[in-house]
Amino acid sequence: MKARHLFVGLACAALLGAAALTGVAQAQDKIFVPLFTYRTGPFANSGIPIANGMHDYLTMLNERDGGIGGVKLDVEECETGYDTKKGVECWESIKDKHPTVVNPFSTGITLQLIPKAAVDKIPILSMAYGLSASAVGKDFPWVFNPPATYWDGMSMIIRYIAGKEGGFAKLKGKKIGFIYLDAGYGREPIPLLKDLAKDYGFDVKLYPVAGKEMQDQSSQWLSVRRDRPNWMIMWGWGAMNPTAVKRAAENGYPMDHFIGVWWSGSDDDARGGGTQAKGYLALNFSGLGSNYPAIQDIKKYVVDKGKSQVEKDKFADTFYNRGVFNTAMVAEAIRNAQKITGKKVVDGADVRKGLETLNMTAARWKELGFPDFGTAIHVTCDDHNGHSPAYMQQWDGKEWHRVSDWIEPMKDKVMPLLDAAAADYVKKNAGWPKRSEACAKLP
Amino acid sequence: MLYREAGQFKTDYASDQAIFPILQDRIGLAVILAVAILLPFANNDFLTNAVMIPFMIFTLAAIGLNLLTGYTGLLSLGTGAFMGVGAYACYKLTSIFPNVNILIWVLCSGFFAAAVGTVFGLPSLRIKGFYLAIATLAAQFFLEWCFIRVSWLYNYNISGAIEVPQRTLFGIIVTGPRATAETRYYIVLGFLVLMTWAASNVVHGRIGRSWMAVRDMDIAAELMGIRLLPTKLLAFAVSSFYCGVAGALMVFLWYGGAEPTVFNINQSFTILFMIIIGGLGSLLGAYLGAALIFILPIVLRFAPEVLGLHIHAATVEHITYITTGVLIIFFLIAEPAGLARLWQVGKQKLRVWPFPY
Amino acid sequence: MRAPTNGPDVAAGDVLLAVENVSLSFGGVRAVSDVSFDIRKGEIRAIIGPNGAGKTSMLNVINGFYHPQEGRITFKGQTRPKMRPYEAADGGIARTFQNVALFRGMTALDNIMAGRSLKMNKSFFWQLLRYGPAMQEEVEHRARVEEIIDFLKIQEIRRIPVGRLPYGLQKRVELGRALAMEPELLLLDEPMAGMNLEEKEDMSRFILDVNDHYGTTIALIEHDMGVVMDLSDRVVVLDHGEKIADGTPDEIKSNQAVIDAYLGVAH
Amino acid sequence: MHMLYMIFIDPFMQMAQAPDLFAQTLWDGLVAGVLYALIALGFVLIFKASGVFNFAQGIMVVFAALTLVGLHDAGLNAFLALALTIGVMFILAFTVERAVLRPLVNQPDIILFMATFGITYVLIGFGEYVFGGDPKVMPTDAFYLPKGAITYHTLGGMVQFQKLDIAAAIVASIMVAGLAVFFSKTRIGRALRAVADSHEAALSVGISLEQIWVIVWFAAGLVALVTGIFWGARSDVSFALEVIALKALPVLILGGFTSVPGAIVGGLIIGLGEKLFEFYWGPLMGGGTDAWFAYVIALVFLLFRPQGLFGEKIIERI
Repeated sequence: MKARHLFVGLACAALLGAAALTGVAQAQDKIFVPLFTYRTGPFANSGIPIANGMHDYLTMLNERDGGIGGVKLDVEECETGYDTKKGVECWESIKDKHPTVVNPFSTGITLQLIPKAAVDKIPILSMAYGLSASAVGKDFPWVFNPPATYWDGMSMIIRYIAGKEGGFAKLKGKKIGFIYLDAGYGREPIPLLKDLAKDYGFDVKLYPVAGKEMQDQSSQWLSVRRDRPNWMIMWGWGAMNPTAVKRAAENGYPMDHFIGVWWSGSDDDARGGGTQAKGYLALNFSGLGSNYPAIQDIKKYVVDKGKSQVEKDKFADTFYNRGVFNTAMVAEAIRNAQKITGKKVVDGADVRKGLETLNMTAARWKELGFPDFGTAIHVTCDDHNGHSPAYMQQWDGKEWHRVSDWIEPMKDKVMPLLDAAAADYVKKNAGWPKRSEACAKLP
Repeated sequence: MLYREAGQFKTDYASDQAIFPILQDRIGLAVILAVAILLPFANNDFLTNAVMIPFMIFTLAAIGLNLLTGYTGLLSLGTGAFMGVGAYACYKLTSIFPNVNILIWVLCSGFFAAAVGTVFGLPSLRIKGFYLAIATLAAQFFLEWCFIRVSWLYNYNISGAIEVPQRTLFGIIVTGPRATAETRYYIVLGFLVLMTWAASNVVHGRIGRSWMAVRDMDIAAELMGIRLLPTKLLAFAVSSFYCGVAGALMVFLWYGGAEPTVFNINQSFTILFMIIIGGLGSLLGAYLGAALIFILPIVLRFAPEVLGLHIHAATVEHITYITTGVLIIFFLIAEPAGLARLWQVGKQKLRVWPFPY
Repeated sequence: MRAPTNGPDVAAGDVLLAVENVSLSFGGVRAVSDVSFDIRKGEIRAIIGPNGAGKTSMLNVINGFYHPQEGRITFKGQTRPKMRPYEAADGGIARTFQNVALFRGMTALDNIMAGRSLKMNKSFFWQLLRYGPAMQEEVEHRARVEEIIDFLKIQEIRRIPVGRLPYGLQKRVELGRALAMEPELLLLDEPMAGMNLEEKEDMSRFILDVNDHYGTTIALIEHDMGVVMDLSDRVVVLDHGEKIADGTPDEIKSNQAVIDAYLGVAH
Repeated sequence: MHMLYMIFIDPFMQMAQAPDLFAQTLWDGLVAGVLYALIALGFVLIFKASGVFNFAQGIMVVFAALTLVGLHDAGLNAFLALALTIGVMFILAFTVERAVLRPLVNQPDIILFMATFGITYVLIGFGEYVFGGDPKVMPTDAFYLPKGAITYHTLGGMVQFQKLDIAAAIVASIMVAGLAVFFSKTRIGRALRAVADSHEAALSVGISLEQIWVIVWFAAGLVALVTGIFWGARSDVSFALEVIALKALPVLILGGFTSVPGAIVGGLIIGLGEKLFEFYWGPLMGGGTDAWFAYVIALVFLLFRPQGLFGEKIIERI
C-alpha cells in the first residue's frame, strides 16, 4: 500500500516538474524586471529591507505612472537565500524571459554570473558590491557596479579619518584595525588598505571573522583591546554587523572611531547595539528617512494600499532606501534604453546601453522626486562604476544622521588597482571575449 | 507479465556474476541511457543547465559518499570539503599546465582529493560512528579555512574565488561561459556513466565485499584476513576521488567559478541526505536520492507559478522548506532503507505479479 | 565415540599449534591464567568448561584478536608473541563465532565469497573494469564457493541476505564462510548452540566431513557433552581460566576435577 | 627560529606581560564554553533517553527564541510570552514524538538522525513563515536580564565581566544542578536513566516510552529556550544562530554523548581552548582559527581517548 502511494506521489511530482519546466515562455507586453532577493537564510536581515525597497519602488512606478514610458513593469522576485546555487538557478529560470537587468545581491552569485552575462546578453547591475574590477567597461561590457567600489569606499573612510585626525600627515604612526567577514567580500579592500598604510605611514591590524563565528566575535574584540587601534573599520554583512557593534560597545571601544562600510550601516545593524552603539559611523550613498516626494509616493501608492511586505516601522529605513536607490538606477536605465532604441518594451541588450549612459546628477535625482537623496552617478563606456562619493552617517541611539559632506574617493589610488585587477582577471580567464559592443550614446 | 526471468538460464558463473542478470533490467537501462543521450534535443536550457547537469554532479558525489558511508559504514561529513579539494586542484593544475586537456585534469584532481581524503581517513581505525562523523567535520572546517586563507590556491585572485578559464577539446569549447549547455551536459553524462560503471564493478567484486564486510562486522572481517586500515583507507580514497571529480565538474562545468562557501558544511549535509533518503549501500539510491533532494525543491519552487498561484517568492521558499522536511520524514517512515529499497520491493512485486508473494 | 584408529594414532602426530603458559587479563580481571595445551594436525580438539571458564578468550588468543600478557603460541612451528588477526587468517586459521558474526547486509553467496578475500589478489585496476583477470578470478572462486554451497546443502538460500535466514542456516553459512578460507586450523565457537537435535546431527556430520574430507584440524568449543564426546579426539577442560584437565574423552569423563567443576563443588 | 619563538615563547610572554588580557581571555573562553555546553546539554538529554542524535537542537534554539520575542513583540506581557513559549515547546515535543519518533521506533541511529534533519527543515520553513527572516532584538529589560559590565582595574589593566555573561553562567549552573537532581531524585528522572540503560528494562518497570520521549524533548526544548535567550541577548535573534549548534559537536566528543557533566566540562575545554588559541596563536596564521580549532581539539583528543572524557574504555567482544 505504502509503495503504491509513493509511486502516485512521485508521478504527480514529476508531472508538476515537467509543467514547471515548459511553462517558462510567455507573451511580451511588459518590461520584465527580475529581482534576485533573499528574504530567507542567515543573511535575511540585510536582504529583507533591500528586497522591500526594490519591489516597492518598481510597484510604485506601475501604480503611479503605469510603468515606464507607458509600459508596465513585470516585477518578479526570485528567492536566492544568498545561496550561489539558487542564484544560478534563478538566472537559468529567467534568462529566456527577456529580462532587462539582474541585480544578484550577493557577491558570490555576482562572480558566478559575470561570465554568463555577456553570453546570455543580460546586463548585471551589482550596486557597490560584486567584483570591483568589473568597473572597467572595456573588459566587462555587461557588468555595472555603480556608484562606488569597495576600494573607493576604503579610500573614503581613510580620507574621513584623515580629516578627523587633522590631515593625512597625522595618520603617521596611527594604528587602524580592520574587522571583516572572512570571504572574498571582506578581503577585497585589504590590498588598498595596505597600500595606503605604506603611503601614509599608519599600521594595519586585521581581524577576520569566519562566517560561522559571526555571532560570537569575542576573540576578535579582545584582540582589538590588546592592539588598541586608533580607528576601527568594518566590512561586515548580515548578523556579523549587530554583533560587532555590540562587542565594540561592550569592550569600551570608542564608537565614534568605529566605521562601517555601506553594507554595515543598516538600522538593524546599529539597533542591536542599543544605546551603547551611539556614535557608530557608517558610509552611505542613499538618503535617510522618508522625507522625499518619491518615497512619500511609495507610501501612498504601495504601502498604504497593502501592496508591500514591509513592516510599518521599517518603512524607509536605511537599507529600504538602498533598495529604492538600486531600482531608481534600474528605472533610469530603462528610460535611457527606451530613448536610445526607440522601443517601448526593452530587453537586456537595450538596458545595457541604458546603463552605460546612466548619468544621475543632483538635478536629475530631484526631478525623480529624490532631492538630495542619492550620490551623483556618472557611468560611461569605460567606467562602469562612476566612483561616486558617499557620506558618513552616525547612529544616535535611535536613528542614523548624516554627519559629513560627500567624501570623494581617492581615484588616483583606486584606478590603477582596478585596471590591474581587470587585466589580471582577463589574463587568468583565458578566452575572455574582447569587447564587441559599441559605446552607447543618448540621442 | 513482461517482467519475468523465466526462461533465462545461466549456463556459466560468468553470466550469473553479471551485475544485471535479468534481461529486462538491461533493456530498461538501455532505454534510460538513450533518453539521457537524447535529452538535450528537448532544447530546454533550464532543464539541461539548472536541472540535469547539477543533478548528475550531485549523483556522482552521492555515489562517492555512498561508497564510504553506505558500503563501508564510515559516516563522513567532509564531502563538501573533499569536493572543494578536487575543484581547487583542478583549477591549479589547469592554471599551471594550461595546454593539457582539461578533462584529464578533472580526472587527476580526483587523485588529490583521494590523497587528502586518505589523510583525514586515518582516524577511522580508532573512531567509529558519530564520533568519526565529527572527526570528518574537522576536515571540513579546516579545509574550508584553507580555501579562504591560502591565496595560492585561488591564484591570488582579488575576489578570493576561482574563475574558470575557457578550455577546448578538439576545438570545441568545454569550459567557460561560452561552452554550450549540450557540450557540458554530455561531458558530465560521460563522467557519470563511466564512473557509475566503475563503482558498480568495484562494489560487486572482492573490494566491495570487503567494504561491506567491514561495515557489517568489522571484527569478523579482520579475523577473516581483511585488514581494516587499508580497507577503510581505500574506501576513503575512492570515495574522495569521486567527490573530488564531482567538485571539479561542479565548478568547471556547472558554476563556472566558485567561492569557498560553495564547499561548506551544507554541501556535505545535502549529499548525506541524498544517500540516506536514496538508500545506503546502493548505487541506484544515489541517483534516486539526488533526484529527490535536488530536483524536488526546484519543482516545488516553480510549481505555484505554473499552477497560476501568485505567492511571494519568500513564502514559496518557506513552503519548500516545510515540504522538503515533511517529505524527508515521510519517506523515512515509509521505507527507512531508502528509495532504492522501495524500488526493489516494487520490482519483486512485479516479478511475481499477480500473486502477492 | 569415533573409531579407535582415529584416536591415539593421530594424537601422536605433528603438533600444529601449541599454547604455552598463556595468561590474559582485562584490567585486573584474569580471563585465562597459565594455560598450556597443543593441537595436533588432523585432530578434532574440544575445549570445554563451565560458563566464564575463558574458552572464547582462548580462541580469541589463538587467532590473534586478544594479545596475552604472558606466554607464547607456536603455530606451524613459528612462535610469535603477538599476532595480528589477519596474520592468523593468512596463516590458515579460520573460525566461527558464538553469536553468529555474519555480514548481515550481504547475501549468503557474498558472505562465503568474502571468505575467499585472502585468496583473491587481482589489482584494483582490474577490479575497476571487472574484466579480464578480475572476472576470471571471480569465476574461479565462485566455482570453489559453489562446491562449499553444495557441500553444506544451502543452494536454495544463495541470494538471500543472511540477516533474514533462520539461526540454524546462519550457522551453516558461517561455517561455509570459514571453509571458504581453506583453513588448516578451524576454530568453532559453539557451532551447535541453540539448535534442535536434527540440526545438531547435521552440523556434527558437517564437522566430521570437513575433518575427513579436507583433513582440516578443528578446535571446537561446545556445551553439549554428548556431541563433544562423540566428535573429539582429545579434550581440554578450562575452569575459571585455568586448565584442569586434558586428555581423551574417556579420560575426561572420569576426571574428578572436571566432575567437580561441572557440579560446582568448591575447590 | 623566529617561527619557533613565535609559537613556543612569545604567546607565554604575552600572557605574563598583560595578565589582564590573559584573565579576560580566560573569562571569555569560560563564557563561550558555558554557552556551548548549554547547546550540548540539549543534545545529551535527547541522546541519553532516546539514542537520537538530534541535529534539530540548533534550530530549536532559534525557534524558541523567535517564538518568545515574536510573542513579546506582538504586545504580550514578557512572562505571559515566556509561558506561552514553554507551551509551544511542549507542543513541539509532543508533535515530534507522535509524528516522527513513534513511527520510527527501533530504526537505526542514522535514520533517526536523518529524521531530525527533516525536523530542522520544517522548523526553518515554519519559523521564517510565521516570524519572518529579519532579526529580532531580545528584549533584555523585559526579562530582567542584567546589562552593563563589572569592571575591575587590576592586573595592570582591566578585566571586564559582562553581567549578562555572569547571569548566563549562573543560569547554566542552576540548570545543570536542576537536571542532576531531576535525574537522580525524581521518579521520572530515574525512569529516564532506566531508558538510557535499556529500553526493555524501562518497559518492564511499567514506564511508557512515549511519555519519556515527550518529556526529554520538552526538556531539550526548555534548554534550547534558555540557550536562545542568552545567545539572542549576546547578539540578536536570527536564523544565523543555527550554525552555533555545530559547535556543540566537538563538545559532545569530549564530554561523551550521554554525560551531563561531560557536556559542561567539554564545553569549557572547547571554549577556553579556542579562545586562547585564537588570541595567542591565531595571529600567526592570519586569524579566524576559531572556525576549526574546536574540531581539531576534538579530533586529536579522540585519537588518544576514543571513548571520550567520561566514557568507559570499550572492550570489544565477539
